[in-house]
Amino acid sequence: MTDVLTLEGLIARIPDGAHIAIPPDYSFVAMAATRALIRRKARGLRLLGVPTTGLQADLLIGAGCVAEIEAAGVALGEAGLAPRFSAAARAGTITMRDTTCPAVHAALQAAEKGIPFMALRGILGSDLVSRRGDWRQIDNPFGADEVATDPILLLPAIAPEIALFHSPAADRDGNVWIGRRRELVTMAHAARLTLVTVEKIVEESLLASEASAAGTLPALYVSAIAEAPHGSWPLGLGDDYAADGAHLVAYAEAARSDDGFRGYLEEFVLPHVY
Amino acid sequence: MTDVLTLEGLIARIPDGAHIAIPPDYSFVAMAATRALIRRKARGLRLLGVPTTGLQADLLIGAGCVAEIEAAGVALGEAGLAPRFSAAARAGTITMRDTTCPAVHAALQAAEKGIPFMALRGILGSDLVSRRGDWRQIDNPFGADEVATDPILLLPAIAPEIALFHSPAADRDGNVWIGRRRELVTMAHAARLTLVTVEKIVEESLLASEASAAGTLPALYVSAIAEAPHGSWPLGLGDDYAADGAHLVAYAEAARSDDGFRGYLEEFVLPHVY
Amino acid sequence: MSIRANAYTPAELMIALLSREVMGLGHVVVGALSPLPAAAALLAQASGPTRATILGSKRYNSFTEGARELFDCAAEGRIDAFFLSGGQIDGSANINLVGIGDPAQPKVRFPGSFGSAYLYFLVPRIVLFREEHSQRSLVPKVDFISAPGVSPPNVYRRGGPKVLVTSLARFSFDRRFRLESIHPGHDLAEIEAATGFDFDRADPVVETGVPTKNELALIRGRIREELAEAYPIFAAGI
Amino acid sequence: MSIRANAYTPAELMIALLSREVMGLGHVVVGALSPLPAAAALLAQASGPTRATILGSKRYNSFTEGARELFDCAAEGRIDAFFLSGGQIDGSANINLVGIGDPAQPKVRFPGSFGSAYLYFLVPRIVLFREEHSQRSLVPKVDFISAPGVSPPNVYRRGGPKVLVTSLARFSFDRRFRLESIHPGHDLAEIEAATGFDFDRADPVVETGVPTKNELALIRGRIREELAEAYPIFAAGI
Repeated sequence: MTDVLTLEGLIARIPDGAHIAIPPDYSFVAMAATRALIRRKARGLRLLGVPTTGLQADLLIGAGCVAEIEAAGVALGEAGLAPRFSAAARAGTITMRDTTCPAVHAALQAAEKGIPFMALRGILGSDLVSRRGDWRQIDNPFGADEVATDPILLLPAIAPEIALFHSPAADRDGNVWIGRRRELVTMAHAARLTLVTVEKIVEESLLASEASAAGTLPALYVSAIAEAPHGSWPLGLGDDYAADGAHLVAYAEAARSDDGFRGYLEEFVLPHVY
Repeated sequence: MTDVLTLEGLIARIPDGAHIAIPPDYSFVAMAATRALIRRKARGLRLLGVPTTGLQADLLIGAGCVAEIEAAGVALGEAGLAPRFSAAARAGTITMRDTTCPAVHAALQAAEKGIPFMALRGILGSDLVSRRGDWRQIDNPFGADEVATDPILLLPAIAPEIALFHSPAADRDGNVWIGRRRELVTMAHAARLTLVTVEKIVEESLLASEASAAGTLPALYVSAIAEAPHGSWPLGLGDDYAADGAHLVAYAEAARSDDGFRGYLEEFVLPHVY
Repeated sequence: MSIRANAYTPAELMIALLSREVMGLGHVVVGALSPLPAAAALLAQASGPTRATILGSKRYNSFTEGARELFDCAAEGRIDAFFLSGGQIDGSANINLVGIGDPAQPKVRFPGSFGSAYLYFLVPRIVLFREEHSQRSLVPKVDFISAPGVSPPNVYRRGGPKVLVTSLARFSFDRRFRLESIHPGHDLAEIEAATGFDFDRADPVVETGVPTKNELALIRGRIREELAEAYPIFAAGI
Repeated sequence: MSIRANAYTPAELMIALLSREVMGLGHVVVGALSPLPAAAALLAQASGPTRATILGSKRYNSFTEGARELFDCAAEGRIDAFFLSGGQIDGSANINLVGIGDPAQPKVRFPGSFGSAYLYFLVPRIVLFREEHSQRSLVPKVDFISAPGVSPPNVYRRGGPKVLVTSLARFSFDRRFRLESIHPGHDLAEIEAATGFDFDRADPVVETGVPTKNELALIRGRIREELAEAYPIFAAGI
């Protein structure tokens, strides 16, 4: 059964130190939940960008909530570099586990399938391999050539404790609309707990027709939902609303300095009006 | 670019001996195309049930179109055993490659990801392993225990030449509605050529809204489409129509004997009215 | 036969007994071509907190990732029980869904192994069922192992067969079958004669509890209606 | 400066040059945070049979399987060209998207490797681009190899870097960079001084063809409009 909670009730399910999978900035990011996490002074979070992240991670890092981050990229899109991430990386105050996009997807798919690893082509010769240490190279057992080796990388499965995202709608049963953002399905399948904030809770079941079922994550995988209208702001949400570009540019400017970032938090995060 | 063809034009793209992936009987089966294949006397087909098959394979086997079949199961649903399949298996006139459902899915996903193999839990100790010969057992390189081995099966990727199915609708660009039957997406991604018959071709792009895009296979993967109204009959098609249960029971009865099957072909397949 | 034994059909007895095997569990899944277990799972769902997923149904199947989701779902530990049967079942709970004789040219060909070779390992509670209780169906050794009943200790295995229900009796399984109860109207001698494999006996072997009035009312009413969507022919025959 | 050199902006030159690198190909894909290549791919699409897929766009992106589809699509051989850049690029076409100095505590931190470590191997034609042509961006050896330019012969590799376009020049790549053409208004001495790695010279090194009237008209009209959906800030600045 999927629980229907308040935003704060949902956030209370995320303990300090939790390993949390989050979607990229262009897609279904739970920003209202992120602000609530900062207000409740979450600490030691380990973030997994699926496969990248941006504003969400930058805010959490700047507010001191993050111990570690694994992502293929951290940036603010057209607004440029992620200033708090860059500062923390330079200062060494967070552990950055660099990866590459398809490796994140493959590792989550391995968890989804309950297998210990997934093979992936490419990547060999990248310093990512030596920096990580948890990826293994083997000789492809199905290699055609009897003489030459066929090296291939194996990536261990990643099963996050929590998948956290925002969606345009859920129904009362806890079925959640994800449209064509199917990395959210993989995240939820791979994660132990899936927490979703939504623009609104609708009365008709999303599984009632084949048409709406096609874009729906079933409640079977959804631990709890909470309403959070405009909950992806200042990022965009599918067909519902576009990103607030001016706000993002202003954030990128403010967050260049510690003081500027603190001012941003005081104006837009701590008052609990957004 | 996706070609828009007649049913016969589409079928002409399937050469004798082709390796064809087909969906299970409950979902999006191209039955009109199957009858057209029989009319054009296709020979030596190698069928892959994704992961099972039924009436479609039974008809093709009975009509002498099939050399080999790989599937986790072949049956007519509530109508019982697949008589022509059973007879051909007993007579040894087709090669049956027995498998198990998740192995078919995993092998297609491996092809989709361009990796040579996918690991899968379970299965060890099944006679399927020794009968096939193309599956390999390795010791899990990520096994936690230094002493005990952790045997796991590796399945080689399966990249079919052709994926063939039927759908409620495509648009003029060749985008095809698949709803929540996402094994069709995996089939199309893994296959070299994807051929789809559809109930109708619609004017509005299926990618025009996020809602319809969620259940759509993009034209990028679709080689050709052809209109074939009621093209899954006597099987069912999603929300569009249910299976013709009485017809299936009558088929199962008729196909018990060579004569009965020939009579069925003469009445329902060769005249090209269905 | 007693009046009590006349008060239900063999199918109703199987449905009631199978439903008790999964009663109260969180998520019970039923594969294709399985009308009896489908009815049993719907009965469990109607009687408690159980979620029943019926393959072949649109109404009782919330999967939206296509045919592979069932298997991934099992691997993720999100399925508590599944039903399996076999053309042959042997004393080690090996099941044969492939055929009799040489698999390359079998004397009898069954439909195939479906997901058994996987789910037998991944789902904690596998409920075996076989209406036909005979030397032909319950054999000393299967001709083909679609899925093995037991595995060596180093093989990753999170589940397996826990029980076998036939038209005559109920067995538990822990490396060997053990006769737990005999259905009303049958006796031990009949079961011994009809079973091709050795089995242990519980002490005591009891009489199987017959379907209750409540179970029968549900089966004949709500369950029959719910079942008709995926199994119209079977539901019409209840 | 000549009138000709004044007739287009540096961004317009880059867009035109990058579009020529993918002109006529079947499927050209542009990753996130890449407005110049996005404009170039749209220009190629407007000028021929090319399908442009722009990540971050809804209109020019038909993927429906989520963020992983791009990578699977490349692995299936369905992508003909992709654009990549690097905070640093060295003479072996290694690219660095991670940072300057010790990666555990870098002096400068870049956003990250994104899909480069994969797509560099799987897409037949990788077009490298770097507006800043300096000793800082084009280095003898990158501090971190996000993706290697070349691989040993036994490593599975279906593609890689074929060309590098900067604000000064165009290089081809086949295990080493070779200077092919110099953009109008620049000369070999300037390029030698600004390039941190050794490179070969074509014989002859020619002058880069400037954007045509037709290219400029498309960039300033249709492409600018098409680009505004995914890159509103950049499109406004064209």
